[in-house]
Amino acid sequence: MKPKVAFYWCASCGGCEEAVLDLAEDLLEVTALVDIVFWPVALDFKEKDVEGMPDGSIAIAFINGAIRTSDQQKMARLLRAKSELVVAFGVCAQSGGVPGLANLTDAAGILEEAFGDGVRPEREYRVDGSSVTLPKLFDTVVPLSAVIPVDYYVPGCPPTPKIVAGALTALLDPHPPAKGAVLAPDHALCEECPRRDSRPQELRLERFRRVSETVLDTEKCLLAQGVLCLGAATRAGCEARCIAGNMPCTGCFGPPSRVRDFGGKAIGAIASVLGSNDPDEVERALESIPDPAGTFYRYSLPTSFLERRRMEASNGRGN
Amino acid sequence: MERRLKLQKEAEPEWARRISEHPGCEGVFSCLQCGACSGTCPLSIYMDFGPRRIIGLVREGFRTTALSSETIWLCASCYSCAVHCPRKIHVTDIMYTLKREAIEAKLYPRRLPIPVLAQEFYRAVRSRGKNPELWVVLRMALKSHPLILLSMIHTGWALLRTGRLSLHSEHSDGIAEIKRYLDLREVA
Amino acid sequence: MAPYCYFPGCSLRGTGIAYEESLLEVFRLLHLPIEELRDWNCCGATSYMSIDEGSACVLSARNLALAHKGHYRDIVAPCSACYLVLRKTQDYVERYPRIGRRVEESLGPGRLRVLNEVRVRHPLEVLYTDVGLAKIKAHAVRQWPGGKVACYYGCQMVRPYADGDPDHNPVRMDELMHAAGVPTVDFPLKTRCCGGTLTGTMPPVGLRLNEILLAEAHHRGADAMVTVCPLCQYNLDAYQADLRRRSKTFSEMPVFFFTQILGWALGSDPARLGLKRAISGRKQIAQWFPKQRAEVAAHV
Amino acid sequence: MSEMNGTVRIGVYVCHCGTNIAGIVDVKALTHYAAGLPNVAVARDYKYMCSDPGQDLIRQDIRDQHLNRIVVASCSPHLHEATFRNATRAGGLNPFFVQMVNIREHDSWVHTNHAEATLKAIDMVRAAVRRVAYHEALEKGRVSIRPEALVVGGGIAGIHAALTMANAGKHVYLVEREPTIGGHMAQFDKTFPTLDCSACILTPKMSAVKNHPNITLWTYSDVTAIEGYVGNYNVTVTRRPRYVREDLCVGCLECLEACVYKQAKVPDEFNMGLSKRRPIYIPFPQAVPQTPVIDPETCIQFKSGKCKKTCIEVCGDRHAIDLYMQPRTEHIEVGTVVLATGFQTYDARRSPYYGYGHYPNVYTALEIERLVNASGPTGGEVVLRTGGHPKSVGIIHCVGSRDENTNRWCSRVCCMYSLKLAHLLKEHTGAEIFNFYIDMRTPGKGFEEFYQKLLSEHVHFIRGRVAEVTDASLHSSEEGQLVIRVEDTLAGFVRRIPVDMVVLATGLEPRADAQEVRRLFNITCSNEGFFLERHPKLAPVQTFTEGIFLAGCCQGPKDIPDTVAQAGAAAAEALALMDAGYMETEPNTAYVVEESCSGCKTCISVCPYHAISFLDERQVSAINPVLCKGCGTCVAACPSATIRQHLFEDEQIFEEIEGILEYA
Amino acid sequence: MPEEYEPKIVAFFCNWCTYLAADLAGTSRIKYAPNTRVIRVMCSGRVDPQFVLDAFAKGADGVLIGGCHPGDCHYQEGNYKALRRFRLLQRLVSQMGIEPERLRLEWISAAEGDRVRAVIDEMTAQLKALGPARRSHAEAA
Repeated sequence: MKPKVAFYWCASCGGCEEAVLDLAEDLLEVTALVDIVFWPVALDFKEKDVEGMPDGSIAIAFINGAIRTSDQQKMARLLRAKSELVVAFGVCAQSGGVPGLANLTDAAGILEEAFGDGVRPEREYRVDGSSVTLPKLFDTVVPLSAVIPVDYYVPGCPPTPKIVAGALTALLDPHPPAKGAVLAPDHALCEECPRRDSRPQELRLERFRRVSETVLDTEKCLLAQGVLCLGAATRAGCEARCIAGNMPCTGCFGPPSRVRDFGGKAIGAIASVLGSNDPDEVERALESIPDPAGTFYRYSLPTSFLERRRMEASNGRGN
Repeated sequence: MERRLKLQKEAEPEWARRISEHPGCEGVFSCLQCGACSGTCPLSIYMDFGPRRIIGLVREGFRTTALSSETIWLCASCYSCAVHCPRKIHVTDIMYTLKREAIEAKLYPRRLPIPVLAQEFYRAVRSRGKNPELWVVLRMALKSHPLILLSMIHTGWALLRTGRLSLHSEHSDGIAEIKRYLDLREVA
Repeated sequence: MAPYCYFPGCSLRGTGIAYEESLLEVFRLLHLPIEELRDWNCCGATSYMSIDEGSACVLSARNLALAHKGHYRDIVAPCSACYLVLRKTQDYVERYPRIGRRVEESLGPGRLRVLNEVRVRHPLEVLYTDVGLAKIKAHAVRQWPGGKVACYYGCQMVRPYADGDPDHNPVRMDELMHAAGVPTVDFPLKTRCCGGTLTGTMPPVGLRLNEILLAEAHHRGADAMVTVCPLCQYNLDAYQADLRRRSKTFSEMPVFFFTQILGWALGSDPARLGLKRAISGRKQIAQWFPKQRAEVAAHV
Repeated sequence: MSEMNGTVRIGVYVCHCGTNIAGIVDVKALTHYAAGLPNVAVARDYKYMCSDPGQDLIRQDIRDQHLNRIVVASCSPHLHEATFRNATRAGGLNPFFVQMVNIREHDSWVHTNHAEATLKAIDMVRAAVRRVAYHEALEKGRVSIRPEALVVGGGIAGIHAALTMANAGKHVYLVEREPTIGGHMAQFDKTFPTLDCSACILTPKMSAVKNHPNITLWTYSDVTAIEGYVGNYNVTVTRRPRYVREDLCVGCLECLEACVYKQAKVPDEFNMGLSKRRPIYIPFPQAVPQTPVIDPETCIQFKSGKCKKTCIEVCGDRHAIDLYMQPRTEHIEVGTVVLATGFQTYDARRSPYYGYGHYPNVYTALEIERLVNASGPTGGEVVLRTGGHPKSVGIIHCVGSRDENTNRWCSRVCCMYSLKLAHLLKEHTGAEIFNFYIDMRTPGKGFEEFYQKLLSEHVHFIRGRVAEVTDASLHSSEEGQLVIRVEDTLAGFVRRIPVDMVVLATGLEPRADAQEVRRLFNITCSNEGFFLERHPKLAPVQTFTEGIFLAGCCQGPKDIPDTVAQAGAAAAEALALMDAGYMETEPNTAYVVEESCSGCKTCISVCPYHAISFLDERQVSAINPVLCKGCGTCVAACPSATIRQHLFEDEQIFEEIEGILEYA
Repeated sequence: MPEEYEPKIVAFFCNWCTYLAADLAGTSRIKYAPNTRVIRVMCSGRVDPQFVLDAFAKGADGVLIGGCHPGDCHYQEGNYKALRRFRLLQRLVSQMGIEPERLRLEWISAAEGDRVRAVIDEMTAQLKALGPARRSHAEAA
């Protein structure tokens, strides 16, 4: 009988679900191969259905999105129990993703930001006898691997069809990759960037430009054009799709395995291409990076060394 | 005949250390004993020790000898020593510090008018906020060497004649406030 | 421009009254606005330092604080002792926390920093830098009737807080004199101490110090001495009679405040310069500055 | 790549360094702690780890305990890393499996609290233990050393260093900024304490330089650029035009006589302005080379173009005088460099109270050297600037030395040369001589004896720093003389001593351009501004830049014997390098893990040595290990952590960081 | 016993200037606060921002980077690279709620033993005033 597969989303935008659908007709091949037993977005299954399944009865659970609520934590644990393999699907599950930027503030900060003086959601609400409760919103967003053991990672925001297909075939292969592997190439994006050759050997920038600020050469290396492109620090595998759209790489595939802290490494690299030795000019150049944390940890704040803004410092309003 | 011998028990190294902690006295222990201070001092030729030997006495801790010396009182604070010292020692400040210690310890030479003047000046300013030159000098003289007055007669008269001696003594309007300020004891 | 704040100090209200008269006259002639510090008190001077350093600094600090309260940028202290003590206070409240605390105790918390917001100036330095030699030259309308002068700077104005003028060999007074058309002699003892209060406390010593200065000036061919400090002027001026009595060869000479000479050169009525307050060399003065209003010579 | 390969067995060795470390750090507790750390097979403490028995401990344990990693907690690696690497090699283990922990310079010597110092040592050892686990076997690199040497500065130091290396068969380029070599020594009359004639002992060496087949002498020249690295320096020398061609001039000096200036008008630099020279001149009779120089500042032809050019006339068909001579740049390649750029004397005008420049009869010591010199401006007759011979002379020591207001250091030579000048002046004039000193410093062979000799010559020695020199007399007996006011600190009173001549024993200080030179050669200066040696005791002539050595007063005040000794030492160190023909280099070079390089080229522009090139065919960066100096900047810059550095691998440093912060 | 809070400072000193300055401080027996732990790197340019972040993550209260004075770098320009990374890092860490005083870059030449003391003592005092840089997460996860 066909192996059972489950899909679930935690703190994510739904893009990853789209990515699955993006497989288009390939999806049919997939469904031919596997038996989807749980997929809240597409099919009508309930939590209790999963609870009913025997442990380990699901072959693979693809979980996307980061963990930021007690409910997501609970579901992740549930699926872990029922599944043979758990795959962190997409960069949010892998390293926190954009939702992870919430770590620049905390739960209180988020609610304040969202509701201000307006009506705040109540944790518990009673309707005729029974009560509805909202899951707890954590102060800190964490990656899937922080709440359950994860077997494989599929990077990307979202994972590209090629990556997804590749991942599936790899997993269904009799000889699957080693546990803990990131199912994408282990070198930086420049390697597969069509504009690599246009990157000059001598590069000394005065400042960084936003794509909106200039008319960009569609052939030339974006960094060489002063656009802060993180391709050199980011794992390959996306076929440089953003670059093709004349947009710089923002690092959604995360770093290669050798790098421990994406932002740290990227800062080391990006600072090196600044031209000036004069402290003030350097300051001015850096003003063109108004939000370092958001720039260098756009997808990986929760898995960075610092993980979040110091609680001691965040006064409930973040920064 | 004077017997010149110092027993080490007479030395007070602790005192030396304490002095070195006073503002401007941090340099005492770096002194080279080169004599630039005494050499440049216009008054050292009238002093019993001279600045160099005073510093020598201080850092060896011979408190009484240093404090009862006339040297510290003859210092007119012209700062010549301070700018010449190859170790940038604020010799003048050291003299001030010793003067204060001498007054507190009542070790200053009794018949010497200078400390008396200092104290008279001090009193006058405390009570008036200003220095009524005439009165301060008179009291100084009476309390030390009344004979000095004789030597002053000419000058005094000359000053009066030229209207340079105000007999009435002005005082600051803010004297109350000044008193309040000054009555606060110095914080160590 | 903001008016200068005038800090007379005790001497300019007594023995050094001529200094005040001539100083204010010079400022008037040069259109330099100057106001007396209201409710000022004694700077503490050297004597006070000898009894209680902390309080001595408090005394000066009070004056500085008052000046700051009056929104003055510069406080002008003609008396070298006042000048020194004010500068020293500014220096020490910062350098030595212990003194800083003592002063803060009196002035009240946070008042410390204001002390260094007013600049302590000596009139010599004001006239030299703010006015400048060129302007003095331009305004000097009178021929100098007297002979050569020896510029005597004394101690406390040049040491240890010399303001740009080299402490071993200051020249600004000489240059001002030249600008005013007054010849000077090379005077090696220009910064040698006059003995301060020693003339009063230890007459033999004090007199000797002044004798050396006056004799050297005379030996160098000077007919008068010029000073920047009331105490120096007093010492050099007031005891020449005694000195003459001590040595036959001693020859009397007038001792001016530099402002008296500048005032004259700038065309002031001699009567306004306190010249008649001189004790020594009255003969020369009488003959250099005859009673009737001197003829204003052609612009020199 | 460094991973923890196989089972790691670490030996930790804690050095007492006598009481230097053990006096503050609880070595027993430290050792006991280390023994408990993971992977640590053995931990010992010993009195002196650097001693042979200490090193034997390591050798023995490597064999007996099968250690494969060594941690030595002792002094700075700058001092003994080599020692313990050798010990490790001797034990049969690759020397790079050693990690040192600096618990002396960075701990016991700078802290007073035992508990805190011990805690710090514990943290540092823990870090090292974690780090060393990730060490790997490495081989030292080699760079070839060219056999040519550059010597900068033609004073006695440079001359001696150049001759020493040239005699050893190496080719030496000697570059001197002045028109002649000889430096300050050429200006001296006699040398202390032996009183032999300075010129007599110097000039033979000068001509030896000139005639030596292995020495290329470039005077009137400056080193304007230097690139490369030990063994392979590319040097650019700019030779200023002297307008007389060395290759054609025969040194007949007729041109000097022929100059339209019948009598000399220009102050003579060599004679400290005590005499005059012509626009065309040689600094002094024995100058090397014997080729005149034309000073365009004062030469009529250069100023107005309207000179009869009698010099060219008299030079005739030798055509040695070439008024159109241009600056020449020479490019040379050398393996080693000896810096002997010397010193300058303190400008006595900075001490106005001594009246130099104000009173004509106040002289500097160097002026006196010329004045008493037989070939000096007065032929050795001591004549005052105001005329006549001095009957009394005051020599003031420590002018611009031992003074916080000017130079803080002791210039070391002034006491002795003051004694020498005292002797010479007495000899020449029979004058009464007064020396004014703060402390008499005569440590050196025959120095104290010389002092004794002077005492017996009835020279006055007055202990006291002179307050002022003035012409203001207090008494008729002082009229017309310079009065020295000083406290005679031994007699205990102030004295006024009238003299006819005052000599200022000015101190030695770094040359005004020491900082630029330092930057040019990429070495360091001490706070005083003298060039900094690699180690004050153990590497006194080396610098922190391999292959660059120091000789003479550019490193600090010295007398002639010490200078020559140091020059010899510098030459020997340079020779050792050049004779070896190669030098082993730290294997701390960076390298690219090719398979994971994405070819982003970020690294290429950050390398100051152009050691990184981009291989177009393979589309990856590659690092030339010979050019790489191991700074690691590219490692930090590589965006994908593909460039790594031996000895400073990311893992090793992360381990160190986490080791420090791991609270045990 | 209630002992005073002692901040831990991880220091990255370049081999040629600051590390030697610290050695000099030692040989000159200059005394300073025992709160630093020095990690030797060949050049301040080797200091990977990851190192600094890791140090903070693992509980350092402060990180001090020491390099040669501008223009004096033994490797010509490494200290300038360090400067650029430091300035960017400075901006990042303050965004992460780490006070700028906790991350410091100092130029200290091999001759400036006393400057090592001055810097370390000053930084230690500042950190004591700031208090510990604990990184609590107040988390259920």
